[in-house]
Amino acid sequence: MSNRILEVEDLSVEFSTYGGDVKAVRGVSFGVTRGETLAIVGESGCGKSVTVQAIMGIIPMPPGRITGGSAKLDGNELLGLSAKEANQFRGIQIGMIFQDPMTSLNPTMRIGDQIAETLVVHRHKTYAEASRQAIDLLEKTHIPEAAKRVKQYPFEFSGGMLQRAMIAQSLACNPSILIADEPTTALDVTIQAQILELMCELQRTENMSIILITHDLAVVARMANEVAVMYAGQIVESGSVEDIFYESSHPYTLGLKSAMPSNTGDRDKKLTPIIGSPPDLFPPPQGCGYFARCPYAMRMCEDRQPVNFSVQGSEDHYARCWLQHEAAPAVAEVSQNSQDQSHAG
Amino acid sequence: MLAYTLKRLLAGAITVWFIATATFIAMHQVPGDPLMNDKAVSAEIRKNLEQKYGLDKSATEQYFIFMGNMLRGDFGISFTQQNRRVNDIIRDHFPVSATLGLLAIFFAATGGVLWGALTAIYRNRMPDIIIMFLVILGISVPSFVFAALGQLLLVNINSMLGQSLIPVAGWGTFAHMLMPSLVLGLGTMAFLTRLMRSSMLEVVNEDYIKTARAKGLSPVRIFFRHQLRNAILPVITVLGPQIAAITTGGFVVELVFAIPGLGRYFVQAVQQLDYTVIMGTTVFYGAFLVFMVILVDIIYGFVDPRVRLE
Amino acid sequence: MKFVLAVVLLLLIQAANAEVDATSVDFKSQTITIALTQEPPQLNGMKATDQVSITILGHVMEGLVRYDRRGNVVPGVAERWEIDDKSATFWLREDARWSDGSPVTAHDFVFAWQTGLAPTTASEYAFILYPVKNGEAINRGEMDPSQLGVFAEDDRTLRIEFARPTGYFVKLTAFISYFPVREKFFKLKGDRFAADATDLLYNGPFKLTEWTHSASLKMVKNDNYWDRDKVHLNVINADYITADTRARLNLFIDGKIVHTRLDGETYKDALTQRFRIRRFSTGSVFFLEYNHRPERVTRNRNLRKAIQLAFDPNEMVNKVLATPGNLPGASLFPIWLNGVEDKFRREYPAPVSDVDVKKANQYLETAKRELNLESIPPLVMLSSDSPTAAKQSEYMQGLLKAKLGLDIKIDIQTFKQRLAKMTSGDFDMVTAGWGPDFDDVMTFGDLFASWNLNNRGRYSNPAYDSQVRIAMGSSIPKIRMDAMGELQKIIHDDSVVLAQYEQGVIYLMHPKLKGVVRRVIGADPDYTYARVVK
Amino acid sequence: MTDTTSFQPTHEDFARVKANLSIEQISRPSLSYWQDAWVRLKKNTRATISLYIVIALAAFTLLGPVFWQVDSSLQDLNQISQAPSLPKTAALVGAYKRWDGIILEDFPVEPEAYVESVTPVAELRAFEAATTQQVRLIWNPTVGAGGYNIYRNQRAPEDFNDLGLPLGSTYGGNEVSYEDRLSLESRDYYYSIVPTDGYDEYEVFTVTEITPRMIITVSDARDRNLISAGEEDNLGQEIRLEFHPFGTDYLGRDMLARLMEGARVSLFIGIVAPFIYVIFGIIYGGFAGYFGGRLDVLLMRFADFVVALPFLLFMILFKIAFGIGPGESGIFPMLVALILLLWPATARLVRGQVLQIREQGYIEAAKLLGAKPHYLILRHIIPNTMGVILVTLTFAVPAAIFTEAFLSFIGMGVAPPTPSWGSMCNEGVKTMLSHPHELIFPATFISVTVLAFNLLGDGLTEALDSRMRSRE
Repeated sequence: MSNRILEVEDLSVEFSTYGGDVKAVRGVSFGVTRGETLAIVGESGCGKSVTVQAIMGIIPMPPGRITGGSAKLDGNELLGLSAKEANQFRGIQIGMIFQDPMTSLNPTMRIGDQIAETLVVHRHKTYAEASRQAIDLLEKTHIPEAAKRVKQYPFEFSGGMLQRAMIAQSLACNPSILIADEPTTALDVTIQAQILELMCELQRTENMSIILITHDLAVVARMANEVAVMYAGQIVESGSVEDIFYESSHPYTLGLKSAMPSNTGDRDKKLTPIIGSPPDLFPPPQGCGYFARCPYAMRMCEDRQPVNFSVQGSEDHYARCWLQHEAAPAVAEVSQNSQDQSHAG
Repeated sequence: MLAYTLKRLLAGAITVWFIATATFIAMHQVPGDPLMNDKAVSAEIRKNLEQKYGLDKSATEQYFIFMGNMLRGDFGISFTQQNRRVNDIIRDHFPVSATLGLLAIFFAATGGVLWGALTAIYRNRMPDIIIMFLVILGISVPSFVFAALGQLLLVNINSMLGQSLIPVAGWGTFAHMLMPSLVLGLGTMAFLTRLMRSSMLEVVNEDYIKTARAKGLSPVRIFFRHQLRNAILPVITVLGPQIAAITTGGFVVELVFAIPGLGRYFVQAVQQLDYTVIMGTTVFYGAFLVFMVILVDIIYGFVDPRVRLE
Repeated sequence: MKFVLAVVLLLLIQAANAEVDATSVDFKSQTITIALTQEPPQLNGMKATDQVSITILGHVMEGLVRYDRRGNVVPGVAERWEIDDKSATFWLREDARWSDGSPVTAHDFVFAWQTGLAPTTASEYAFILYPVKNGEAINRGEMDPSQLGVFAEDDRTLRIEFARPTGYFVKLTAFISYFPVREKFFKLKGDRFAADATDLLYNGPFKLTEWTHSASLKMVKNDNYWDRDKVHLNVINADYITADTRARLNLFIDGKIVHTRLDGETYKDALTQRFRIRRFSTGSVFFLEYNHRPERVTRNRNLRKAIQLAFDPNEMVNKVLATPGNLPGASLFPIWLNGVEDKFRREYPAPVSDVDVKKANQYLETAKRELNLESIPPLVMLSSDSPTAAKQSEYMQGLLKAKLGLDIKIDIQTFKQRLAKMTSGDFDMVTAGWGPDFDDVMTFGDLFASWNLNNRGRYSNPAYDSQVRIAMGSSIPKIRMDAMGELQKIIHDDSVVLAQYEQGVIYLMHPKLKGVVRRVIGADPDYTYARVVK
Repeated sequence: MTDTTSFQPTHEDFARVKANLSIEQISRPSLSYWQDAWVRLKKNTRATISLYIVIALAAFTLLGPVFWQVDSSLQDLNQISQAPSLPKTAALVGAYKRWDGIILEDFPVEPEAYVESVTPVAELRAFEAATTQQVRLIWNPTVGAGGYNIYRNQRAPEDFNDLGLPLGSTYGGNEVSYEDRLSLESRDYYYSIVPTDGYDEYEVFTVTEITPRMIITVSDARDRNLISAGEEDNLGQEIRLEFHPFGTDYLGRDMLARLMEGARVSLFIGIVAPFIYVIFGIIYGGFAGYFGGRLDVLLMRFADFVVALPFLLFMILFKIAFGIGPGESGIFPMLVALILLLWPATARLVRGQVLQIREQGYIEAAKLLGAKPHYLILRHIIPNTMGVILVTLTFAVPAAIFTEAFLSFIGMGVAPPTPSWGSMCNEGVKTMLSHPHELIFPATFISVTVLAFNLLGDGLTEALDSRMRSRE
């Protein structure tokens, strides 16, 4: 497993609110392969961001609380570190970019200074040196007139440029992992493509791993090597991108797929939304979190947590669904509504 | 930038004119006679006094005469101190009030920012609770009580030390200024602390703070380089009016600590119905306030790059 | 950044001005430090009216005569004088000098008195010069100031013609309105005369060398003063200006000032500090003045009598004022006034009427009958905005309600508003006081004469007026005092005013400072003869 | 990874159930904005306590006088500036009788010749039983004296400079008595007599300790209904004086009653004034912000102008210009002045908020759906500015109370005998060392009120701020 640069085991995070504890992340495990991209997919509020923020140690505590699990970067534990210890990897080994570049940069600080700051702190450079390097970094992210741009403030940048600047900033110390938390959600489509292209390019040249958080399967298809589908604080299905798209084994993944517009030209295909909304996580559902929305729900799903089954004995394709139980009926036999014939029970 | 400043100054000038006119009207509506004194005077003497101060003319005439003189920067002669020009009074005493006020603002601002930041960091924990308790004590005790207590404290310190370390009252040296400006700044400090606290609490939850943490910056660095500067912005916006309020509102402190500031003249003039001093100080303070607000706005433009002065 | 620089600069300037903090007394240099209650509004003797100005002028100027430590008249600029019913002559001493070294001449007095009476000067104290012939007419603008009955026979002889016999004229010349002014200097300074330390010439024991407005004044021994050997102090620093008694006591405790007055509260702290507390009568009388205008119910004598019989000045002095030194009010004439040979009040004891609530209510009933009223409407008591005045008004309000069932509406007004209301007669009662301007019963006696502008209640009684005229028309003490004795009786019988108390104060004085004189009239406290002992 | 545990599902377990979306659980209670705010407020202990304090203050003000029926302006000159204590008793005595004192006929008024020193007076003693009505002292004359100074201290004098209060003097070596009536209390007094030569003192003195007995005259007792008709003749009997649980002030008025009445003034000014000017500010600011454009510029210029008026000066000018009639408390002019001068701050704040909200998507959406301006303002804009408004309101309360206190300090507050906490504080500062209760009570009330409103304001901010809510 030495090609796994990051190994997350059984991570759990809770938030205490005045209504009670919210179990936002419930025993999440995954690994990131060196030089490859892991995509974490799921709809809003399923715990994707909380998972990576917990790894980075930047969830607000209180009210947040990591209640269990481990995250090992090259074998070194990341969870439960002091701020000082955590700063030995944050920004150096793991860089992170956020969903909304407009609010994620300090509005009262020059772009160049914000990029340079990382170098000054971690690489002990002078501000002059760091600033020069910041220009290089901006150029690397294809920002024109970088020398002029470093002196500008965030409000003078467009959204796409800001995200490039964010990327430049996170790359400053050549991290081995880049966590991108919905990096394109706030951008318009053409810019999205550019940013994704940039990330792919940088991954190649810098030989980084990427954890890409998104709710957009199209982005997943384009970028990811491996995929983890999250629902209600759990990973419900994980596997290679091919496994997920062509061997979808969890009804939720199926649902996501059918809700995704296809660009293959099948104009007759109807888009089917997943009916309902995810369950509240306080208290978390007794059984399968997807039970209420699942078209294949079985009696046991209501009050029994599904086990993480290996899909057809695969080593890296798992699904957390009772349908994977050897005794379960095949989905196709009972399905009356399924429009997608590509999956197999 | 220049155009903006000029535009603001012009608007300010109109405001000052408004103030002058409103004060003039209000003052003349106030019952009572500025020329009356303890000893009654004969009708003849009275007539002479009225002539001397131009009170024999109609109110409209008086208004235009006053406005004309004001444009030339002349506020006339005081009614109570008959051989002092109002200009001299302002020139002699305003610097004292200003020094006291600026020092008070300095204490208030540094204290307010510091305590406010601390309470935000230790939100709902012991330091927060203690500081906020003190802050509320600070805003809930009238300034005249603080002034009296502050002075008493000095007396006790001095008598304990057996020498007069810090002057109990008076004006002149830096030591004289410490206690009065502290007392004067206390209320504002409390106010700024609260403002800073809530502003800081907002900043703490901003995305760019998350970014900074993800960048691996130390909490100290995040505090000074990212949180403080952004949180201080709302504090700066209120500073302008606060400076003016403190500089003009030092009456109680000036009285208790025997400080020759303009605040005493201001209140006395109102009580004594000293027309010229009332007009002079009001217009001057009004202009000062307007100027301070403009100044702070300009400074704000420097501190917050997003604000463009147009 | 400029802003910060400006702050720093201001602080530096202030710091540079720093003086070495000294203690309140210094034996070696014979220096003392005092606090003033307010900034002197004027140091022009012709126009000043307030106690602070009078005190400072009393140190830096000198009239024809002055008072000694025991309050007796002694030669000042004049070395001797003669006076009769028609005129007076003063011979000035040769060595009387202005602070610039030039001699003080008779012309300086003539100029000062003429200018003081000129209507253009608009002096409030002009009336005090009225005993000089034509003074009143000049002040009214009916005559030219040059026609004033005062003449410089030569540089050192001053002759005065009187408008009427004025036996106490010599005492008057110690007052600030009678101080000399050098014509040339006055005209040179114009509007600026007496506006600053350099805008005034001094002929008194001290001269003013520094005057930082609202902050401090400095008086230094005048080397040109003729009697300089009797002056021990070299410097009097007035470094503090505050009327706050608490602040002043704190300054005293801190050893910064030599003298402070105590009030009903601060004396308790002075006691715990074990300071020696002293007592002094200011010579002022405080009373409740009634409105005698026809439309007012207070015009009714029986109503006033009812209030008089319900009021116990002892209670006011002992429980409300509650500081030692105040005396229960019994008369308009305070006890310190001199009579024919002894004190006036010993020769003409004030009529007393003990508190008698029952009788008071009988008077009240009579009053209601006379006024044809079911009940007395609420009475308006005009009061100043000082805390003591408010306290006294509240006490009177409570008292009259409890004893007579009278409703009182207190009307607290700021200084000018109160004066305006007093003048226009917009009150039923007003708390007032009167301090002496000169050392004669007349300073109180003519207060309620029908022509006196300070008679704000417009009391008008031919009997009263005629007694005042008798006293004014004579210089024979017995005749004058008899007339004043009659006045005292009229005031009591007619209950013209309700005398409340004669003011006394308690104060602290630095134990090493000896010879400070407290005065009822003129500079008070008077440091002229004071000295610092070891 | 596959943990099948011991669980063996049966065929039953695999039975398909129809997804029933209606059973979707709502585990978080659904609350309206205000309900939710209320729940949050109740969760905040400090804010809840503050709320109770505010309610208690209201009860103190409104219901207090029902239970404590004491006239706040009634003066009890037998009990001036009393600290809080249990009820006191006093002996019943007859009316005060004038005493002419003792002047010896066989002793010279002035010494025949000046002497360097004299012996202290002998046999200084009380002439009759000392009471709080009067202490009458007599002593034996000393040869060479031309008069005597009488001093009184509250502890034994240490030396000649520590004799205490100079009560008075007698002028004559034969005047050997003095009557002290100066605010006597039932406590130990040390009287000293110093002989003088008529002007200056000889540095010798005689001390005696006297403790006056607390008394009340029959007429006073009758006036205050402390005795019934039959008891009048029982001179000397101990009767109970009026009870002042919070002590009395400088005219012997009941502090508790004054605090209650003062609360009415202070809270009236403190609540009504902000309430009115905040409402006015909302309307003004909402109007300006909603319609914007030139109207906005014009309205805001005017607000700027009012802000620039020197507050204190205009406050005083207004008060004088309104002309408080005699006997009026002056609350109303103060109220009007406060309202006229303080509204712009709220107006500016509300305008800023409205400008922000106006740009929000939901307003756009509502407009597209054909909502009329008044509907928009009432349904969408005002509720969303409510948080800021409430917070402003709670901060405005102490500000108004203070303004009143400050005006009292410079003698321009409410007219006596109407008390206010501010004016009581102002009186209390003067006596803070000798009678601290006169400062501590009103100051505590102000502090507690301000504290309560501040914490309540904090609680409301947190409860109403939707942004803070989303973070939890």
